Amino acid sequence: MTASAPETAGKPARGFRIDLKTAGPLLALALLVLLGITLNENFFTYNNLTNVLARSSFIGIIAIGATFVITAGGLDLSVGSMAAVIAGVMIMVMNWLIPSLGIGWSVVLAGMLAGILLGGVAGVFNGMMITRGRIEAFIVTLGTMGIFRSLVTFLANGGTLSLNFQVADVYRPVYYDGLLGVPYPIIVFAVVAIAGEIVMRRTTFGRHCAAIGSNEQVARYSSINVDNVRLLTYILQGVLVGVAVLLYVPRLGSASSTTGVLWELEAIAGVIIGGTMLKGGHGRVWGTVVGVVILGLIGNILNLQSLISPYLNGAFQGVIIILAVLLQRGRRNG
Amino acid sequence: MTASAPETAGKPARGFRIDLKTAGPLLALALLVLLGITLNENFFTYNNLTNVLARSSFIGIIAIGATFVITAGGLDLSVGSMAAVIAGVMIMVMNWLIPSLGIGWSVVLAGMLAGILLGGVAGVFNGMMITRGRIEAFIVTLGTMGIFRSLVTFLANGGTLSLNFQVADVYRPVYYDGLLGVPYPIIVFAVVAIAGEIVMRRTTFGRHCAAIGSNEQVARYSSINVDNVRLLTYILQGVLVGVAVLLYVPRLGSASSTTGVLWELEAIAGVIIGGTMLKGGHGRVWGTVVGVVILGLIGNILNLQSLISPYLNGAFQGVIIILAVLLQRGRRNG
Amino acid sequence: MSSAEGTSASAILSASRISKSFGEIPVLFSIDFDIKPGEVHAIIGENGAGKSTLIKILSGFEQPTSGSISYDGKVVTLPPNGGAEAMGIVLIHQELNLAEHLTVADSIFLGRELKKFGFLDVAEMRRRAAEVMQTLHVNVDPDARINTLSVADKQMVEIAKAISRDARVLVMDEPTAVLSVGETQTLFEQIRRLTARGVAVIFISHKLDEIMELARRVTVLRDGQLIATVGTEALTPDSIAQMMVGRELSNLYPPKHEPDVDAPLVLSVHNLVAKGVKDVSFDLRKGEILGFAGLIGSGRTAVAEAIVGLSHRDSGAIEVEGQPANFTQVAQSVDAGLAYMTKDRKGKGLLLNMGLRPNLTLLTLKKHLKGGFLDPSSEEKALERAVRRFDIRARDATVAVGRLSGGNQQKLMLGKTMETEPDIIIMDEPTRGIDVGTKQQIYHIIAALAAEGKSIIVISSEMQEVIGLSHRVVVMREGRLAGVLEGAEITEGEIMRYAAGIKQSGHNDRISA
Amino acid sequence: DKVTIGVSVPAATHGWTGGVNYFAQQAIDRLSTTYPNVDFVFASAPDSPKQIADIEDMVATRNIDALVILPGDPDAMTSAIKQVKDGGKFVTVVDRQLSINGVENLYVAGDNPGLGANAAAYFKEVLPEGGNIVILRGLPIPIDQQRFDGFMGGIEGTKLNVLAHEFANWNRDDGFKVMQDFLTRFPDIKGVWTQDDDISLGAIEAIRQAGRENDMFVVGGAGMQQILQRVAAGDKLTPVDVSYSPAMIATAIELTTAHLVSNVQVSGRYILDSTLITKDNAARFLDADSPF
Ligand SMILES: Nc1ncnc2c1ncn2[C@@H]1O[C@H](COP(=O)(O)OP(=O)(O)OP(=O)(O)O)[C@@H](O)[C@H]1O
Ligand SMILES: Nc1ncnc2c1ncn2[C@@H]1O[C@H](COP(=O)(O)OP(=O)(O)OP(=O)(O)O)[C@@H](O)[C@H]1O
Ligand SMILES: [Mg+2]
Ligand SMILES: [Mg+2]
Repeated sequence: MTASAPETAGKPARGFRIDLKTAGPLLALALLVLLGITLNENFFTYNNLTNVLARSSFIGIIAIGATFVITAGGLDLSVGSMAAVIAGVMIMVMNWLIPSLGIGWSVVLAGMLAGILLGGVAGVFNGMMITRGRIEAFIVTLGTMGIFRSLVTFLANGGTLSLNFQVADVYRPVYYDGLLGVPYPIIVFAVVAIAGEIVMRRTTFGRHCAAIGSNEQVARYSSINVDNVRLLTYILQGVLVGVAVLLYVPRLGSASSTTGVLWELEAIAGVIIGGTMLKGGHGRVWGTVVGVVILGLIGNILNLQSLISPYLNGAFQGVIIILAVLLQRGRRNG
Repeated sequence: MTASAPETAGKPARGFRIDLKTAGPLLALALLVLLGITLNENFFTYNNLTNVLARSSFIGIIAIGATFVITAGGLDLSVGSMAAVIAGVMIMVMNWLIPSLGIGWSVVLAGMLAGILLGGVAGVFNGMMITRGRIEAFIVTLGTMGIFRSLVTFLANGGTLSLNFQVADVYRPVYYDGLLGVPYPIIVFAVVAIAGEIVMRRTTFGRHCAAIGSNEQVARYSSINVDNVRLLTYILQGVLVGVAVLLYVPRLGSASSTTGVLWELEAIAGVIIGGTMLKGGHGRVWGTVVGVVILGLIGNILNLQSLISPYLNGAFQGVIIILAVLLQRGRRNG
Repeated sequence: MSSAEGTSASAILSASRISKSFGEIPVLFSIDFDIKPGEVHAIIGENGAGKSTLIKILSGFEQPTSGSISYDGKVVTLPPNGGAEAMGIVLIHQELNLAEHLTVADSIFLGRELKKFGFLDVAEMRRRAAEVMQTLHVNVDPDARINTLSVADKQMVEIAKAISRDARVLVMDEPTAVLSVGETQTLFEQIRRLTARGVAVIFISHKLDEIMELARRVTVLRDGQLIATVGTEALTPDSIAQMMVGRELSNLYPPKHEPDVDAPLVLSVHNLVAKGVKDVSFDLRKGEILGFAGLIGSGRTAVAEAIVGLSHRDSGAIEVEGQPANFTQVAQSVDAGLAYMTKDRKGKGLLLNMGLRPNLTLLTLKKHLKGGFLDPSSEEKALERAVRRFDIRARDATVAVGRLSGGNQQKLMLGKTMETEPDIIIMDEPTRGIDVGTKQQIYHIIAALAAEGKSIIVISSEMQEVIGLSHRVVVMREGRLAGVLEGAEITEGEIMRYAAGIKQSGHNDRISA
Repeated sequence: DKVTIGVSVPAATHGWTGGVNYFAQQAIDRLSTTYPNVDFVFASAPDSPKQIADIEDMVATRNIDALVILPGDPDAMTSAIKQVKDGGKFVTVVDRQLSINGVENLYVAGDNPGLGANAAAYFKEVLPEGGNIVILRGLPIPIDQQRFDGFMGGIEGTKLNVLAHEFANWNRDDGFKVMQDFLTRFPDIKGVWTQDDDISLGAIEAIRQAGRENDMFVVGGAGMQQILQRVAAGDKLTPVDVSYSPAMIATAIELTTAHLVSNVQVSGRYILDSTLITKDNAARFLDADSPF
C-alpha cells in the first residue's frame, strides 16, 4: 500500500512530510474533540473526559500489546476471548480463596497475580504455536479465540461468573478511585503507554520487532533470534491482556461468555488508526493511544446527541474511522 | 511467517514435499469425514452431505472472492455486513416491485439483478477507497463493515425484513431444489469454484493478482496496473457476495441485522486453511473450497454427536482449524 | 594445531574439503580455501559457480554438507545467521540485506545495538553512523529510511555496516556491482586501510580489473569445482577469464557497426524535468546504442523512469517514433515498443518467491493467451528459448527465482525484458553481477539488436562497458546532462571529467547525432 | 420544568432485542409528543462495557433524572446501575434481575423461567405418553439458562425424552442448520422447543425441507408476528407460542415517565406474565405495525 520507493529523496524527509504523517491521528482527535464541544457543553468536562479515558483503558492497554505483535509482523485475534477467560479464572480464584485468605486485599492480590500469570501463559501458548509450530498467526489465534471463548462459557456453565460481593467492594476502588483525582485505570494506561513507547523506541526488543516485521530474513541474518522476539511479543500481549483485565474485573465484577467480544477488532483498529502498519515493520505506541482514544470518543459523542438514529451508530463510527486514517494518508498524493 | 529461505532444498520440491503441502487441506478433510463417519451413521448420507455443502455455499462463494482479494495482498472485512445489506435491499426491492410486476419470476429476477449490482457497487466503493484513497484495506473495510451493518439495521428498523410470502414461495426452489438431485446452491458453488480456479491459474488477471500480492513494486515495474487489478479484486468480491446472497435469500426469505455476522472471519479462515497466504502472493481457489467445507463439516459433526458439551463447541472448532493447518505446515520441519 | 601458529603466513580462516548440496543438488565439491590476515583473496567464477555459497559457508550462513572450517587454527562450527560476526567474520551479502522500514543508523547497528543504561543509545548510533558514512563519502542522512535510498546508496549502507563492525575477516560478495568508479575507489581505499590493520578480506567480483588491482591471490571456481588458487602477479585478465570460462575470451566487446547518421529519431526527450531530473534533453536514433554514464545519484535511473511512466514528470516532452508519448503507465510504454529494465532485480525486477516461468512472462502474458486463457506450454517454450539465449543456469527449473545465483537472476530479468520484443530498450546496469563469459554473450546480443535496427540505451556504472558498447555516451551530473561524447572522445578520462563536473558542455545544448 | 429520561437497551442483535429497540423508540416518540417537557436519551449497546459507558455518559453529559434500563448482562451491570441510583436518579430495571436486591425503584419484569415452564407445560399436555424432543437454545448466557432450567424443571418426572440440545444463537440461520442436523441425526422427533421465535423460523424451514412437517411441532417464544400469524391460522407445525413481549420496555418507559411527570408514585415490581398463545387468543397479540 505504500507508494513507490523512489518517491522520497534520501535526505530532506524530515521537515514537512513527517510532521503531517505524524500529526494525522492527532488532527483527527482534535477534530473529534471540537465536534464534541459543539455538540454538548458537558463534553469537555473533567468528569466526562476521565470517564472516556478510564473506559478506554482496557482496550488501550491491550492495543499497546497488539502494537508490538503487529509491528513484528504478527496478529493476535484471541485477545478478547483471552480477556474473558482471564476474568473468569480470576473471579473463580478469588472466590475460591476467600475461605482461606478471608475478605481483603490479599485475595484481590492473589487474583491479580493469577490474572497476569494466566495472560502470560496464554501468550506463551499462542507464541509457541506460531513460532515453533510455524502456523500462520491468523489461524492460531483464530483457533485460540474459539478455545478461550468456549473455556469461559464452560467455566461459567453458560452463565455468569460473579465475584463475591464483599471482595468486589474491596476491589472496586481499583477502577473507581484514583490518585489526585485521576482514576487508576487512566494512570495504569498512561504508565503502560509510556513504558511501551520507551520499549518500542529505546530498547533492542522494540528495534528488533520493527526489523522482523519489516524483513524477517534480514533480521535473522543480523543474528536476531526471530522466533524468540516474536514469542516475546505474544507473551507481552498476553500479560497486557492480564493487566487490562485487572482493571476490568472491578468495573463489572463478573465475567461471562460475552465478555470481551470483538475487543480484538477494536484493539487492532486502534493500532492501525494510530499509524502502525498492519503488515509490520513500523509501530507507534503513542499513535495507538490516540487511536484508541479516538474510538472511545466516537462512542461518547454518539451519546451526546440525539440527531443520529442509534441504528446508524455503526455507520458514524465507520465513517470516522475511515476519515481518521484518511487524514494521515491522504496527503501523500498531494 | 514463512520459514527462512535455505530451509527447503532446491530440487526435490516436486515429489514428496509439494504433494504433502498440496494434500494438507485434503488430508484434514479426509480425517474429518472419517471422524464424522465413526460418530454417526447418518453422517455419510447423501442427504446430510448435500445439506452441509448447500449451506456452506454462501460462505464458499464469498471466500472464493476473498481468495482473490487476499492473493493480491488485500483484505475485505465488510463481506458479512455487505451480504446483510444486499439481502435487505433485495427483499425491499422485490416487495416494492410486486405491485408493478406481480408475483412471479420477474420480481425475483429483478431482485437478483439488484443484488448483484449492489454487490458490485459496494465492491467499487471499497476498492476505490483503498486504491485511490490509499487507505489501508483493513481500515476501509472495517469502516464499511460498520456502515453496511448500520444500514441494514436502519432499513429493517432494528427488526427483520421479510420477503412477501408468495414471492418467497416462487423463489424458494432456488435454494431447496436442484438438478438431478444436486441442490442449486451446490451447483452454483461448484461453477463459481471452477471458474475461480481457472481465472486464478489461467488468466492474466489471476497472474497479476499473485504478482501484486507477491511484490507490488515488481508488479508495477512489470507494467501491471496495480490499482486497477486491485480494484477489480474488490469488485469481484462484491459481485460474489451478491451471488451468495441470491442463494441465501430464498432459504429463509428474510434479512436482519444479524444476517452475515462473522461471515468475514469464516470466509478468511476458509481461505487461509485452504493454503492461500494471508500476506498475499499465492492463492489457491480449490484450497479455499476445501477450507470452507472443512469449516462446514466441523459444525455439522458437532451437531451430530453428544460427547462434547455444547459449551465447548468453539474449542473443538478452534482445535480442528489449527490442526487442519498444522497438517500442511508442520511437515516443513520434519 | 601446532604447525604454523604465530607466523604471519598462517591462515586466519581456512576451509578444507568443503562440499555442499541443496537437497540432492550438489553445488560445491571438496573446496579448499584459506585467507591470511592483511590479505585480499578474490574468488571468481561464472554465474552459479558457487562463489556465494562458499562464502556463506565461510561465514556461517550455510552449513557445509561435509568438510571442515578452521578459524585461528582451530576447527570450528560457525554459528548460523550472522552469529559469526561476534567472532569477527563479517559478510556483505550479494543481495541487499536491509530492512526497508528502518533508518540508515538503525540498519548499520541492527543486531548489535549500542546501549546506555540498558536503553538504546540512539544519539551515539546516529553519530557513529554519520561518521562511517562520512569516511565512505556518502551523503546520506543517518535518519533517512532505507526505502528512500537508491540501490547504490543502499549498497554503501551495507558496506558501512560491514566496515563499522570489528571485523577480522571481511567477506564481500560483489560489493561493487552497482557502484560506479568513484564509489568503487572509495571502497578500495577503505579495504586497503583495513588490510593494513591486518583484516583479511575475501572479495568477489566479476570485474577482473578490480581483482587485479586489489587482490593478492585469486581462487577460481567453475561448476562448484576448485580450478586453482593463484597469485595475481602471475595473471592477466585474459588468463583469469580463460580459467573461469574454460575457453579463450577474445573480444569482450563486439565490433561497433557504423551508426547511420541519417537514421530516424526513435526517441526524443525535450527539457525533461522530474524528481531527480533537471532539464534533460537528448535524442536516440534507430539502431543506435546510447550509453549513460555518471556517478551514483546523477539521475540516470530517474530519467529512464520518467520516460517510461514509472515516475511523475513535472514538465518536458517526449516523442517516440515522432509521436508525442506521455506515458503514465508502464504498460503504455511497453505497448509503444519501449521497454525499461530496472537495476533493482530483487526489489523491482523479479518475484523472488515464484518460479522462472511466471517471472519470465509477467510482462508479456498477452502473448501466451490461447482462447483468452493462458497457455502454460507456450510459456514453457518461451522459457526454453530464454534459457538458451541468455544461458540461464538453474539446476532445477521449478526452483523459486530467489534461489538462483545472482547472475542467473540478472539473466532471467534480461530475458523477461526482451520478451516484449521492444524497439527501444533502456537497460539499467544490464550486466550487474554477470560473469565475463556471459557478459560477452550479452554484449553481442546488444550489438546484434542494434544491428537489427533496435535502439538501446545502456545505463551503466561500469565505464568500460559504456565505452565498449556505445556509439555515443551521455554523461550525467546532478540531474543534468553534463556532456555528450562521440567517437574518439569516448574515453574514460573524458567521461570522468564530465561526471565530476570538471568539464561542462554549453548550457542546454541540444544534443543529437 | 425539563425532565430527562435515559433509556438504555441491548443492541438489536436478534429478533427479540430488535423488538425491544423498536418498542422503546415507539414509546419515546409517543411520549415526547405527549409530554413536550420530557427529553429522552436513547442508547443501545452491544455489550456490557458499552452499556455501562452509555449510562455513565447519560449521567455525566445529559443530566438524566431517571434511567430505564434493560441490562444485557445484569450481573455485570449491577454495580454501575447502583452508582446511578446512588447518584439520586430514579431507576427502572426491565426484564432482568440485578444481582443485588433493592437497587431499582421500579422493576418491570419478564418471566424467563416462566417462559420455559409454560412451554414445558404444553409439551406435557400434548405428549402425555412422552416422546422424543430436541431443544434449540439461544446463546450461552444467563437468560438462556433460566429458560432452559425452567423448561427442564417443568418436564421433570414425565416420559419426555430430550434427545439433544444445541445453541442456535437466537439466530434464524443457526436455527436452520442445527435443526437440519438434528433431523439427520434423529429419525423420531415429536417436538421441538426453540425458546425463541427467530430460531423457530429457521427450524421450520429445515423441517419443511425434510418433509417432516407432520411428524412434529415447534414451540418457540417471544411472540413474533410471523409465528403468531401461523398460530392464529391454526398451523399444525406451530400450534402455540409463548409470549415474552419486547413491548415490556414500553411499559417501563411509560410508568417511569408517569412517575416523573405526574408524580404518580410507582415503585415495586411489575411482572409481565409469560402466557401461552394459542389459536384462540392469538388475535390479542397480533400487531400489524410491529416489525417484530
Ligand atoms: N538456497 C538454495 N537452494 C537451492 N539452490 C541454491 C540455493 N542457493 C544457491 N543455490 C544454487 O547453487 C548454485 C551456486 O549458487 P551461488 O549463488 O553460489 O553462485 P555464484 O557463484 O555466487 O553465482 P553468481 O556469480 O551468479 O552470484 C546455483 O546453481 C544456485 O541456483
Ligand atoms: N522519485 C524520487 N524522488 C526524489 N528524489 C529522487 C527520486 N528518484 C531519484 N531521486 C534522486 O535523484 C537522484 C538521481 O537518482 P538516480 O537513481 O536516478 O541516479 P543514477 O544516476 O541512476 O544513479 P545510480 O548510480 O544510483 O543508479 C538521486 O539523488 C536520487 O535520490
Ligand atoms: Mg553470487
Ligand atoms: Mg541509476
